[in-house]
Amino acid sequence: MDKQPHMRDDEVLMRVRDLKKHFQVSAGFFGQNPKFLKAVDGVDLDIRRGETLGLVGESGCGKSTLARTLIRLYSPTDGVIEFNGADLAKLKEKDLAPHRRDIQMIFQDPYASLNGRMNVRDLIAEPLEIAGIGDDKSRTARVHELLEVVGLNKDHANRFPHEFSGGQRQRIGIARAIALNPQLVICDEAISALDVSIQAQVVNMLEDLQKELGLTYLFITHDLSMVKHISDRIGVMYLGKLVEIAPNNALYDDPKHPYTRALLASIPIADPVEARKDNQDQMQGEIPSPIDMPSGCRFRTRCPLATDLCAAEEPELKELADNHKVACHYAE
Amino acid sequence: ESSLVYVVNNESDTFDPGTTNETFAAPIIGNTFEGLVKFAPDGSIVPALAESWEISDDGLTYTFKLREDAKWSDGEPVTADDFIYAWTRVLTPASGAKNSALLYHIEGAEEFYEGGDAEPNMKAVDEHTVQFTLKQRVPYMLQLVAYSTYFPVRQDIVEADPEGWTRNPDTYIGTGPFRVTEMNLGEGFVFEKNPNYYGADNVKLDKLTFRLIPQQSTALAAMEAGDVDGIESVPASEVPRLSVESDAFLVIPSLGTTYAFFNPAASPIDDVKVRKALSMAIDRQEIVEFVLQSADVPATGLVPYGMNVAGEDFRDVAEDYGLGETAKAEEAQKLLAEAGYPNGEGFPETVFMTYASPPIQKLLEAIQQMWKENLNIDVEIDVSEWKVYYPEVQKVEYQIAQMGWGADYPHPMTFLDNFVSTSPNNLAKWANEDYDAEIAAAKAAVDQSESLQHMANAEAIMMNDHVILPMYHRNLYMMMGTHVKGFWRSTLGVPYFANVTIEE
Amino acid sequence: MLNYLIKRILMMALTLFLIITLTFFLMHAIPGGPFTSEKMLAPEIEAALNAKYGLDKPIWQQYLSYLQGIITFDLGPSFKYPGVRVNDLIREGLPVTAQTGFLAMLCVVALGIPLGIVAALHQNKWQDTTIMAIATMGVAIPSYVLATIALYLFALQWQLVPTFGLDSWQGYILPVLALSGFWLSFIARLSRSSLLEVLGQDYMVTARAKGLHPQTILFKHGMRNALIPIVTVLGPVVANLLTGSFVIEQIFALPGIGRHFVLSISNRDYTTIMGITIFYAAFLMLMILIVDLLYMVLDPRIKLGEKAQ
Amino acid sequence: MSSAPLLKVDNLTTHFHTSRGDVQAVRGVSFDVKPGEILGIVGESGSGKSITCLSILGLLKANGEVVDGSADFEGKQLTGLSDKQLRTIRGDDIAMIFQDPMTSLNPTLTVGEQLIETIVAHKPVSRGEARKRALELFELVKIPSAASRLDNYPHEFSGGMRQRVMIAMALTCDPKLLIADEPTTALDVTIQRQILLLLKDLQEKLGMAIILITHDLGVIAEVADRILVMYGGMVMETGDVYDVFESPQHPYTTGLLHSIPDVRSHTKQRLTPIPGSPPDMLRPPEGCPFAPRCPHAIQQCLEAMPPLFERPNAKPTVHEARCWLHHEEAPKALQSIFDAPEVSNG
Amino acid sequence: MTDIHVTVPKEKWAPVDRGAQDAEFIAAPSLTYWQDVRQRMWRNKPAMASLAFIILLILAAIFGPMLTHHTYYDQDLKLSNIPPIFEVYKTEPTDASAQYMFLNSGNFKLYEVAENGEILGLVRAKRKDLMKKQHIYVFGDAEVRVDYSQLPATLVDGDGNAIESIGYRWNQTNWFGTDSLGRDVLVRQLYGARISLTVAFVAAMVNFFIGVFYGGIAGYFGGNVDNVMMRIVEIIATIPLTLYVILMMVVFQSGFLSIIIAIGSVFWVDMARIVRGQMLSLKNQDYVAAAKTMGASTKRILTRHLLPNTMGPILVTLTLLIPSAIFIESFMSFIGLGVSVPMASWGTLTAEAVETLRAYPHQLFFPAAAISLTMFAFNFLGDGLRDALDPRLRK
Ligand SMILES: Nc1ncnc2c1ncn2[C@@H]1O[C@H](COP(=O)(O)OP(=O)(O)OP(=O)(O)O)[C@@H](O)[C@H]1O
Ligand SMILES: Nc1ncnc2c1ncn2[C@@H]1O[C@H](COP(=O)(O)OP(=O)(O)OP(=O)(O)O)[C@@H](O)[C@H]1O
Ligand SMILES: [Mg+2]
Ligand SMILES: [Mg+2]
Repeated sequence: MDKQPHMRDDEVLMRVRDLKKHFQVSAGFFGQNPKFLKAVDGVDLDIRRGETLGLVGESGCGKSTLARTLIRLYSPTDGVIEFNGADLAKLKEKDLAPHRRDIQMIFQDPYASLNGRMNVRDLIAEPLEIAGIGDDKSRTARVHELLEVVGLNKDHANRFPHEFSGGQRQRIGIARAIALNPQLVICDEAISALDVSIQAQVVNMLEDLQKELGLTYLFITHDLSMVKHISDRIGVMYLGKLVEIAPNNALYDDPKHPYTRALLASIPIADPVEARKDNQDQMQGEIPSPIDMPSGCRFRTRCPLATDLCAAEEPELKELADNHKVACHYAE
Repeated sequence: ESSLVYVVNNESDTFDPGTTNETFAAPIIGNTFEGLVKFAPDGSIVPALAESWEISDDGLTYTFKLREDAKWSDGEPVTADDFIYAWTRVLTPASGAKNSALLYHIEGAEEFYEGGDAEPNMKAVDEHTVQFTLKQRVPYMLQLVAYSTYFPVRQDIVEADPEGWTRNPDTYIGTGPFRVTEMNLGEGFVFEKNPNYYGADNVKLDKLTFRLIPQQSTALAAMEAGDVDGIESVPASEVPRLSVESDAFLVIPSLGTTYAFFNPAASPIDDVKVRKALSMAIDRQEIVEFVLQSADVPATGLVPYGMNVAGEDFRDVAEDYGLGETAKAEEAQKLLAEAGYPNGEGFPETVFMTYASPPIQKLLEAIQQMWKENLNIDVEIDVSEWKVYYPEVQKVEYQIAQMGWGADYPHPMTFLDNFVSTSPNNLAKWANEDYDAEIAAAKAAVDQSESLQHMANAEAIMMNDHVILPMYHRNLYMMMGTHVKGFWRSTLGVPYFANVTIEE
Repeated sequence: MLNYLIKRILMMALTLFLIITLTFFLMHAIPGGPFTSEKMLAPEIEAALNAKYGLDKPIWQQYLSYLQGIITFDLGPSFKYPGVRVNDLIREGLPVTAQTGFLAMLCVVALGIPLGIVAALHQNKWQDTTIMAIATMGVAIPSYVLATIALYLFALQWQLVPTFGLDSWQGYILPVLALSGFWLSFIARLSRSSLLEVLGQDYMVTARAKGLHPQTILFKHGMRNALIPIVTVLGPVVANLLTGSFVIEQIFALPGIGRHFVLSISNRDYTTIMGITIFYAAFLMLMILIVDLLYMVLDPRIKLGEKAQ
Repeated sequence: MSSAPLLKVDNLTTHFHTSRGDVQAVRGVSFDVKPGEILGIVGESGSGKSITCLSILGLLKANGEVVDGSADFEGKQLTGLSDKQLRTIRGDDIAMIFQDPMTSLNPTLTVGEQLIETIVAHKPVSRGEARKRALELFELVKIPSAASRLDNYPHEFSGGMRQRVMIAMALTCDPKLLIADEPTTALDVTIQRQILLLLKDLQEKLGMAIILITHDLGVIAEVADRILVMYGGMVMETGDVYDVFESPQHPYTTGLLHSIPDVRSHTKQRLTPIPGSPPDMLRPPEGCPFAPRCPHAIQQCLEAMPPLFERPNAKPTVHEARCWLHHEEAPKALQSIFDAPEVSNG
Repeated sequence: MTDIHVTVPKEKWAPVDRGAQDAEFIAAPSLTYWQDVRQRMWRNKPAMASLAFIILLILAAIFGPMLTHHTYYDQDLKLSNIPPIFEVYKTEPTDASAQYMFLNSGNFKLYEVAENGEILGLVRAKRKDLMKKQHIYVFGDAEVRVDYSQLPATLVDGDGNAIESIGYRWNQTNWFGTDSLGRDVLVRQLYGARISLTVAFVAAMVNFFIGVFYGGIAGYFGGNVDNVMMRIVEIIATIPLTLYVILMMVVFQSGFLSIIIAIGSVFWVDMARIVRGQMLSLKNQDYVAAAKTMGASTKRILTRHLLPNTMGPILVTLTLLIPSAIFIESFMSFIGLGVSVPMASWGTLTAEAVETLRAYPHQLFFPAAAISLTMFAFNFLGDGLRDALDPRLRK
């Protein structure tokens, strides 16, 4: 199935430019030698209306930070987040409010993101309440509907987060995020805690919603099979930067960045026979620290292709093929 | 070594005999200082630093001869100049003396205080002779001279540190039987026998401790636990028990009267009939027996019992002005009806002001109820903090205000003088020429019984106008272990330890 | 951090100034003056006294000259006790108050927190019920009642302790108990409730799964996280206890500064009111600053002085 | 594989008491783990996997209770032990990696401290040595610039890094049994691979046994020796990993395997989840818990709980499945569903 | 363990009839959190008993005094300081005069009572023999002496033989005894409840509505907002309360109103500090972030997310600050800044009774018990509420 036709460039829902989020990590008591952890360090990204943009990358490379910055849970160190004609990066807290309901996020840590004092009904009804949709009764009805959608049932509505298993909690988070039919849903490892059949259910549901309501997803995950399945385009992050972004098939068929290649080579396959054929070569080298970034290309310390050029110069994200951008000096 | 611990309940602001007007200072000053004369346990005036004195025939000039062995506690001799210095100091506004008015009897003293050219008529005739002249006859002058304002202080010491000299045992030099060895703010005093005291041989106590225990119940517990030898006062609620139970319990008549002022200018009590009715309608007997639960004495007049003039108790001469120990409800009702409030009807709103003091509040509650029952009138009680209350009373912004008076010297005049029209303590701003005249006559009278009669007349004038509502005459309730002998406490409340011996 | 501290200290100075100003004018606004005593003073004598202490000057002049004194840490002479400076009053009373206060503080911490812990660990069992019942009594019965009853029983009936004063170590027992009673109960209850909250957290399960010693689990993982409300309360309590209690000092006849605090107001002893208020305020603010710094130690996510991320 | 089992769980039954009634989270689960074996547990989310493990270690929340059954570790009856006795086993002989790393780490202690205390609790080493060991472990789990990260707080870590801290913590004492509850969900595939290899390595070198709970069938396929499929608080199927993947003997297992998307496919197909929703464990169905969603269910499935039927098997490992269709009287037509994948594969 | 030998009836091999399945599933109605809390609260017996107690107390304070002929101000000085329980002695005079009596050990007075414990009046002594330490009373031909030569005092007849006691009786006239002015302690206490409960109510309200929100806002916003707000708290906490109570007394001319306003205006600072401390730590939680992304207003985040999670400390503080408020009121009354006599609050009743503790302990017992019981009730209620609000603590 080719989705290209409905992906028009002018339909960019969120345009991110040179976004940076640095955390100050060590500063002595007297504030001397502050160090910064560059969790997100200059990300350019266009999220198009109605698409599903997958985002993969090494653990700790800044995906969650990017997501949290996009919804302004963190105030960006620098950069532009254009959304619906406003630059979210610059807005004050109170001016952000009208945009909040249009962007929803499913958190990586389901339990921590659920208020333990609220029961499921209230948790899921909350966005509805905030938006002032319906009355108590109709909201309850909608909650039941949503519970059904994410594979829970009405009876769960009276329970509290601590009474659920990890996967069930995640589903509550999902139900809550989609309750309002937001324009953009950021799914931070939204389905990794679910078992595969529920994953399939949820993914189908997300796709249905997208079709019906034209939702846009930013889908962060480590599950490369799922991300391939669900995404239209996939971005690959490495140490705070986007290193490659391409339509899903293009990326899987022709990964241009050495990191992407290493990643794809490590996909586990649900077949013991094939899985144990030890054919993958492991990536070598130290994983660099986001505090003391290597000069030039960030990946060069672990890259089989690295040369002096890589140490000297940081590669730009350039479009090599149609819609396929890579940040590597040696990609073609 | 014999020692004694005595509990006091209040800390005095200052122990400077010349400047203080506080009763709380009396125990300390009374045992570390002596003046020219002093009281004997029977109330008579006996020589102290002065071995003899003379009063001129017109009763105006007093000449005291100091004893040769009168010494300060640091061994320096007491001289006539010490007295003149002390008195001059009291008459100097900058000293902050609060009882300067007690010296105004001396000719020129008041003018001197106010900054005039006049010199007070007092002098050191020689090293051992002090003399002053009064502007008018004062029958109770010797009692006044026994009061601390007339005590000598040491010029060199005082001038070295005019405020601080009383705060340091080394500079707190007195003339009395004891001298201070330790002073602890908030905790108390320790004294030792003053070896330079002229009567040191008779002082048996080596160590005397005044311990400050503000809480009466704690003091009583300390007494009963045997931790202390004597306590200054006992909680009122314990009086009935202690009076039957304890041999250490002492009742000391004290020259004090508790009364309330009627503001004679405030409606509805501007009518003397109302005032009298109110005064008659309370049952003083019940108050004493049930409210105070004490041995206090129901009061029908201003001057308390125990004020002897010319060998007669003032109260035996004075009358009861239609007030009884028990309520005279019917007469009171009649009076009230005459005043236009039959059966209390239409009695305007009346407020009885008082200061915050639980026992006084209780007392007023009882009186409030008696008025309700006997006269069918409602009087509101308004309690406020003393410092809020007192200025209002001073401004005479009240209808009825609670007050009391304790004697400065054991003579009826300490009470009666408060009601002359010029007295600052005349808090009802009551003025009566006849009264003023009787007082003047009492002072001027050479004959003591004549003086007494004038005073009785004066009280009658005041009481028949019902300026005050007398309630009761106070007693002091204290304890002193039965092993302590020779202790006595004056009717002015000063405890004397000079003659105390401890029995094993 | 340093910036924050500097800012806080400047703020403290400003706050102290406001406190001084407000208290000063408030105090002068209420009726009565230091020389309103039982006996009426002749008007000229009162005027002389007022002149002596500068009370005849306009109020703003008094205020300015007071401020001048403050800058040199001179709290002025007491109006009530001639010859005594407020500095001396505090210096003499403080050791007594601080001693009992410190012991009471120890009691509060060393008994209150463990009792709370025991109660929390045995939630709804007899230990819990008993401790909480006592703690409830501890707050429901005011210290003066407690002190009076204790004095009567322990000092008089059984003669186990002296009736007054701090001359022997036994003398400390009742005042310290009476002083700490309320806060001890408060802290016990608070510890229990915050610990209960923490005990339900996942990381407590982790700690158990790691096979840590129960004490380590309890104190390092449990209490540390439960400590924030406790520290919040303890900070001001230290300031309170170390500046004394009128009631306790009154009942046990202790020469501390707590009595001055209350008495100075009824005496309208202006300089003493100011002096002790300033002393207390400075102490309290210092404690609160310490509490705030402790917050950051206890919970690394708390960053004061910065806006949240 | 004849050695005595390291852990033997028998008829474990765990309930949670709630105001609405008892949640029957685990219903008679039995299995054993042999030394050096990796047992993979998969199953519906909410099927009781985590609770089974927590029950074994006695770490249930206040309202949870093991109402029946036993867990036997090296001959010690874990369910009967006091907390004190369990303490010496927990973290040392049996270590656990928790599912939710954020809430399972103490937010107020540095991650380093949380590691060090575990080491110090079980090993007679100084804090300095423990710190060194902690650093090693950090490097082992591939935390970048480990040395400086030791003094960070959990909230300063990314999800995957927290998970690695949990793993490192579990490995401190080279446990005999490691219970890993979704240890790699938050890890990218390269690190996941490294971690799995690390675990396998430890298993081989130290003979460590692992209970690996995961949703990622790929992970199971890669490392597990045996597999346990859970549903509705019960074991649905258990067997050698090859057997189960090759010929699943329970409709639920089949359903699971069908739910995963295929990376290799180029066309986007709709995923095929198992229809319906899992049972409510407050009122679990009388019969087979999966029956309401099972495409092959028969009347009997709704009414009676099927026992575990042992399937004929060439290997020494037992392959069992809880499905009535394995009953000897079951019509052949119905039974044939289990052959289908075999046919297509072969 | 596998039992494969069960036989399965033939008909059971039929495929499932799908239609019937869903029907059997009847979900319990969904409750909102607060409905749930209410339900849990209802089930908490101690909390409900406490609530009932408090309601009864309030009703008693309002209506109780109407049910008796005693008033809080009516005195009978002769019947002052009578305990609620006393030992009754029986004399046998030949004429119809007093039969039963009791001796008040606090003041050595003798009262005539009815057999059931009703007080009939004070008996005046005929004579007091201070030497032998006896008070002598005469009833008709019988003579009764109070002998206090040895303590406790005893009742003896004319010949010095002890008089027979018929045991203890509950005071039927004044159930809780009388105070030092002969007023009914029970009624005074009911009136006192009005004042003390008002104070408690006001304290609770300001703590809850000012303290909690003030602290919540300071902690949540942090930064300069927090800095300024907390400095204001410091100012309020340090300026002596007595000073402004006095000032307010002058302004409002009413002690009670002044106290209420004073407590109302300053009594929330501890709460504010505690809530702020909690906020500082809680606001970093993920669920707060989640709420923010949903566009929840600050108010909502505070009220729905943060405050419920601070309920533990809030409720503990709230229940513990109530008695302090009650005692502050009594302290203020003590120095003349509180309710005007003859009105009394529990605090002033307690304070007064402490003075007479040794002589008449009953006067302390009742108000102290009233405060304690009320505090217990508040605590149980608070605990119950906390448990109800915290689903995790549920058993
Ligand atoms: N404290 C509790 N109170 C009530 N029910 C609980 C509690 N904890 C867990 N449960 C229930 O127990 C069941 C099993 O939970 P468990 O955590 O074992 O699931 P799981 O198999 O680990 O699922 P997941 O893969 O989603 O983590 C779930 O249905 C859950 O709702
Ligand atoms: N609040 C914080 N303070 C300091 N450092 C942080 C903070 N949050 C994240 N980091 C650091 O920022 C980097 C990126 O973290 P982030 O959570 O965005 O990673 P991620 O890509 O989501 O990883 P994962 O896949 O493991 O969740 C990490 O090195 C992490 O330690
Ligand atoms: Mg992440
Ligand atoms: Mg789980």
